[in-house]
Amino acid sequence: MKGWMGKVRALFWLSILSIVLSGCGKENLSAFLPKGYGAQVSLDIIFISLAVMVFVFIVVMIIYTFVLVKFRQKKGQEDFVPKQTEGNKALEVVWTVIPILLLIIIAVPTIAATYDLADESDKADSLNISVTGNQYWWHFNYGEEEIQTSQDMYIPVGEKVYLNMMSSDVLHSFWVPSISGKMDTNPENENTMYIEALEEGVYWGKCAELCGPSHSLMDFKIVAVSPEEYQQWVEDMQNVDLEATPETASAQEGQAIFENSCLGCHAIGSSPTAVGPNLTNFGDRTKLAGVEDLTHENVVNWILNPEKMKPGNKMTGNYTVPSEEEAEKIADYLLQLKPSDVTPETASSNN
Amino acid sequence: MSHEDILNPKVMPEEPEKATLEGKNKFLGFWFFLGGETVLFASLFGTYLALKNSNNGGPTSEELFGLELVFIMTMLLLTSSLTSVYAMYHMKNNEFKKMQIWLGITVLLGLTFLGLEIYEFYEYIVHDGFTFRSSAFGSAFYTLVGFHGGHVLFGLLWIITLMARNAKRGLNLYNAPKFYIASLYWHFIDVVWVFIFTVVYLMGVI
Amino acid sequence: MSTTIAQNKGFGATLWDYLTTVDHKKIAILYLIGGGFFFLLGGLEAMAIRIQLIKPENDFVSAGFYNELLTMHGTTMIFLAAMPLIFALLNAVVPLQIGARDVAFPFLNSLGFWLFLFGGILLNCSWFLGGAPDAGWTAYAPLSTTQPGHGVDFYVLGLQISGAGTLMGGINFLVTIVNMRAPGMTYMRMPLFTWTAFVTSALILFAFPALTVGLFLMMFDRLFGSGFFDANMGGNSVIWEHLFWIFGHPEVYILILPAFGVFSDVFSTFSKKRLFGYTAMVFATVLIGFLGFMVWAHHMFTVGLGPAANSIFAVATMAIAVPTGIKIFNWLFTLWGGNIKINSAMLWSLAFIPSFTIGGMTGVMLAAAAADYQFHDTYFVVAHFHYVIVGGVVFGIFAGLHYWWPKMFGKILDETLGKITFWTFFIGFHLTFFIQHFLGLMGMPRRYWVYLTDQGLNTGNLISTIGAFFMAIGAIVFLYNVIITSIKGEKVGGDPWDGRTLEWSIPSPPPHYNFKQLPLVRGLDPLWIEKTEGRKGMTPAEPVGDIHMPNPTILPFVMSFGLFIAGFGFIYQVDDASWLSAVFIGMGICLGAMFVRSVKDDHGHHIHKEDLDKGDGL
Amino acid sequence: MAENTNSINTELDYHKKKKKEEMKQQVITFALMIAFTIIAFTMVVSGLDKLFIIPILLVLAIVQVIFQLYYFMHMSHKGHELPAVMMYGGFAVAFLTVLTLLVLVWW
Ligand code: HEA
Ligand code: HEA
Ligand code: HEC
Ligand code: CUA
Ligand SMILES: [Cu+2]
Repeated sequence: MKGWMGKVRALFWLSILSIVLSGCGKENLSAFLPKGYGAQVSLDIIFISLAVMVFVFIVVMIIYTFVLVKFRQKKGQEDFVPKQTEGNKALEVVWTVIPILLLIIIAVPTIAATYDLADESDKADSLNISVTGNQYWWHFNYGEEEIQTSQDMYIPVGEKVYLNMMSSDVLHSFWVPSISGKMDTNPENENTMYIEALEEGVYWGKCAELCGPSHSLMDFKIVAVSPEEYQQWVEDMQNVDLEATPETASAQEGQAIFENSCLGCHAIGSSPTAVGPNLTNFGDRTKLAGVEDLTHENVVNWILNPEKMKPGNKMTGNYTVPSEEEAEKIADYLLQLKPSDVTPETASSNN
Repeated sequence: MSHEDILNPKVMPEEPEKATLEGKNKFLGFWFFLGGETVLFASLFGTYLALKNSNNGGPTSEELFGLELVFIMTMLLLTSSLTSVYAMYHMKNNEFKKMQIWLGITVLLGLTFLGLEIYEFYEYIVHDGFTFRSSAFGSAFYTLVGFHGGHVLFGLLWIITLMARNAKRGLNLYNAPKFYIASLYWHFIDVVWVFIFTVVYLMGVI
Repeated sequence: MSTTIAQNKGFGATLWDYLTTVDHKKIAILYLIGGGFFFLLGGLEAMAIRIQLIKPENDFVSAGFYNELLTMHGTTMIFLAAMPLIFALLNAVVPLQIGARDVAFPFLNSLGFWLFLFGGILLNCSWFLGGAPDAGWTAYAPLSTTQPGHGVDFYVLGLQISGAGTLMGGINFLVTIVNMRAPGMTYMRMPLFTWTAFVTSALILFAFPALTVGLFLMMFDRLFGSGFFDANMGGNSVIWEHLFWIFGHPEVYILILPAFGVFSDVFSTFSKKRLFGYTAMVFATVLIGFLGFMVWAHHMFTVGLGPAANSIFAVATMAIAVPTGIKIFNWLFTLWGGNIKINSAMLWSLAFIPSFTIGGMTGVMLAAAAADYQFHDTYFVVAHFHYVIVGGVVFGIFAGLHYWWPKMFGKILDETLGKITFWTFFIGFHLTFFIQHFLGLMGMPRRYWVYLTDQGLNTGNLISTIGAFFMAIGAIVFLYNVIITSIKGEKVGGDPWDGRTLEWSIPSPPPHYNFKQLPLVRGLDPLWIEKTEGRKGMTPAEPVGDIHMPNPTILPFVMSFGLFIAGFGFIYQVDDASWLSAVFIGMGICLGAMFVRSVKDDHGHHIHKEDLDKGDGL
Repeated sequence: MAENTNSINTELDYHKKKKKEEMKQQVITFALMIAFTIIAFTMVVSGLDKLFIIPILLVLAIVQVIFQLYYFMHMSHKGHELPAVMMYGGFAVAFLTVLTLLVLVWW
């Protein structure tokens, strides 16, 4: 008996230890460290239900341990025949009624929270962003502001932002664990969800519905900045000068190549083209294609062979691959697309 | 019970379809199967109802459906239900010939029904250009009605096989359950049709 | 005709015997072999998954291949391993427990097995023919309907064929339990395993047709150009989700209920007590089955059904905790005051209680819709369902196999090896899956081919993979145990455990006809009643007489084989219309065999009472 | 022996009569079903209000199905308890299925 429990206990501590070692996960990614209203609400429900569960589990384990210690067959008693009890009405009522009560304790706040998180009463007065899930990237359309971006979504902190979500191909699911729970993007119905960041920061988002080979690489970010900075960003984005010529010669050449062979899919500015990500503020991206570091080398590698970074992506095979030189130039051009001073750094440095 | 008793019973019992254990098992098993079929058709009906307005620019149910043909088809199928009841009545009275005759009429009615259904589909496809691939509505329509049609076809083949196989040797305790459950199946097909003509056709034109 | 005699025949004759058998005990063995094989295969796929996830950004397998692995792991484990292994136990035990000589539909029973096997083989052929399905075991449209290649086609047709087999098996057990019970075996005297078999079969009857329809629609979309799930044609992909889960949720109770039945019988036998609260247990089983049909949308909380639907389904889901709790406590109080003997079968059963309780409780946490927005499609869900499936179903299968092995094969599995299997598997199981609860909330969605470095997910995944290796060792030791026992194990009598129910009143392995004379049942735990009154066996309810048995037949095998061929035809006719000939040939074989079956009378045969007396004493 | 045949005969007569009566009932049922069908079709042709017709159509369909099950398929007879349970089980699942597919698919 001792050994038995000992093993279980060792297991338990091993698990606890490893959790402590890794903390509660990475800041701005983990649902354990909520930085948004939805995540907060969900975590509260998680803790309420967890508390009830721990209580029930302890009760079960106490009876279980007692029974096993007390009634285990003793030496020489192999033939002992215990009393054949049929049941016990009172006990049975107890373990029917108490769980019902416990479930009510969970159910009531659950329903309240479910309705709370689906509230759309102030949708018309709030910032609305149309979110489109694509294999394997995210597109954000600020309809009223006439801004199109991809991969990084800028929002003002402390305000409700309504997301109207659709998919252009297969199912995806929009999930930023530290900001809010997830919501699927479907191809035929628009889903609405609101998010509200409580602190400035760059929050890591993930696609949570299997959508093909690069499902695990379909990351995106929410960049929550102060309302003033957000206004600034909006203005900068609205006033992007599409005619501006880049400073360096190589970037200028890059622009020419880009406009020749890439503009069919990638828009710069508020054009509605969205076959591929909008690259207006590409130079300010947190990551390349959602997951890779935004370095010159990586961008060149992407342009030359996107398949290597994201298997099955929809760019591969659908464009004329430039030479390495050309790619370098395009990278120069793309990386200097920095229309705004409000960047992910702004969000993280204010913290 | 020995083979002899089953194949050449001296007296036919009151409920020949349930006189043997095999018969009882078949009877019960088939009813359970019909319980499952209910869910099968419900899933098809649900899908149809969800997609019936998704005509994708193609013809709508109002434009397509005419009621005359459906009315005739309904009458045929309802009547075939009654004729199969007659057949079972005669089976219980151990009048094999009469049973065969009524089953024969049932089969004829069923065949006519099927013929009309094929004609209906043909009209939609050729004249209205409304096909399985036109729209989600088209897919759902042909799938639901086609599944029913497939059941009719299967039922007909089943009854015909039974009639032919046993034409010479008459009724016995071995084949009585088979006739009986075939008739249950036929009634169930009618049940499904009642919902089809109500939900698909009648509700489709109003 | 009994299995012992069969062993003395040549290999060819034995093979033919099994290909044509309609004996439920042999079909049980076939299911055991088939299900066991697919369990190892699914386990192998799981190991590949865990090895890929041992470290961040690993490239042990490619992204596309990973998706194939996880899809095939889930599909194989659920449809081709867990269900068939449960069918193995049902076939081996249920007719014996109700005092029947046979099942109601021996032919259908064998057809069900062959359909399962050929469906499973068809599905796995995809590995060698251009890639396995890769849209998850849930095959959500439109990913599944637009995936290039034939992988998902194999999924659709393989499951359609094996699903038909399962439906037949379900109807067979329903009718068997209703019509074939021995005299005196009333419903409320049936052992709980038989009760769970009954409810599980009813769930199969009502749940599988929804899957059948879903698979048909998906097949039409993929192979015949319809637009059910295609938004561009006005279709709606959510319909698939509903149809899948209308089937899928009852399916998980189809899996767990028989396991509950096993534990009920094992606990009662090895604590030498009758089951505590038998009536409540029966009632709870039925209630779980019933509620199981009203909760499916808890898999769809994030689909966007709206707060009203989410709340309703959340509360309905939570309600299932009540009957399940009733069961847990009744088991505990069956043990209470008993004379508890702990052997391998009992170890698995005892380990089930805490493991499944954890899994059930995370289930209730998932049911809280607002919390599920965080849990959904993360490793928390993976942890939940492995806790209930491995900690419930797999433990149940292991318990059942250890418990009934002597009945099926006449030999007891080696106890020492059994304990080694148990401890390695048990420890490995908790190591693998406990940590995954945290991984999920720390931001690891499921079905992820890689996770990134620096996201705090490395240690947890490493531990998880280590645990999986322990489980693999456990599984291998079990395999070794089976082999060594069949070579060296000692023969045991009909009642090695001091059993309580009817299956222990006949020899091990039972003769072809199970009961020489049908027993007279006088209460719950009929054999126990006779024992307490000083008798050694059951009192017969009839004089010795001729016994009627069904004839063996190859037709089920032929029919399934026909569908197998037609399956290939359906899949490849999109590429080349000449494959339609395979459809016609295959369907022709199948229908031809059906025709032979309906035209040729088959009255079975009799075993004469003079032949019965030849040495079948206990 | 003579007694025995006699009782069989009376029994047979009794059953014959019962079956005759049942047959009569079934013909009446059939007539009603035809009538219902005609009512349903004429109502639709007459172009009454949608909200008025649909519930009636559904009720008529359900009654017809009950007729089929209970009169034509004898579900009320002895020995049909379990078939009835299973059919109702099927209908319950069917109802939920149709309801959700109708209500929850487009929102
Ligand atoms: C054998 C299989 C099995 C079983 C038995 C269960 C049992 C339960 N499951 Fe689980 N579930 C799965 C297999 C199973 N599940 C699978 C495979 C999936 C994922 C599918 C996929 O997406 O791939 C899944 C997913 C799943 C989800 C969806 C998660 C998501 O995708 O977001 C939910 C949500 O509600 C859920 C809930 C439950 C509940 C409430 C139970 C209950 O039945 C549990 C009841 C038991 C207890 C609660 C413990 C004992 C009770 C007591 C001791 C009494 C007192 C208790 C209380 C008062 C709480 N399950
Ligand atoms: C009955 C159901 C069942 C069972 C028993 C298991 C058992 C296991 N499962 Fe599985 N699992 C599912 C059902 C099941 N699973 C389902 C439905 C999914 C979801 C799929 C989806 O998302 O679509 C899933 C998904 C799933 C994932 C998530 C994948 C992802 O989302 O990316 C993981 C990851 O750890 C996992 C691991 C395991 C492990 C380690 C075991 C272990 O318990 C396995 C133990 C067994 C063995 C290790 C066998 C050992 C034998 C050998 C190695 C010997 C082989 C040798 C010979 C052939 C001689 N499973
Ligand atoms: C067929 C349309 C198409 C063409 C043409 C195309 N791309 Fe792309 N591009 C995409 C898609 C789709 C993605 C998103 C890939 C992913 O993340 O899955 C993408 C992603 C990118 C990214 C990363 C975007 C980000 O937000 O991080 C860069 C950079 C890029 N493309 C550059 C180019 C360049 C340079 C060219 C021309 C040489 C080009 N693309 C041509 C479709 C296209
Ligand atoms: Cu998009 Cu996963
Ligand atoms: Cu579920």
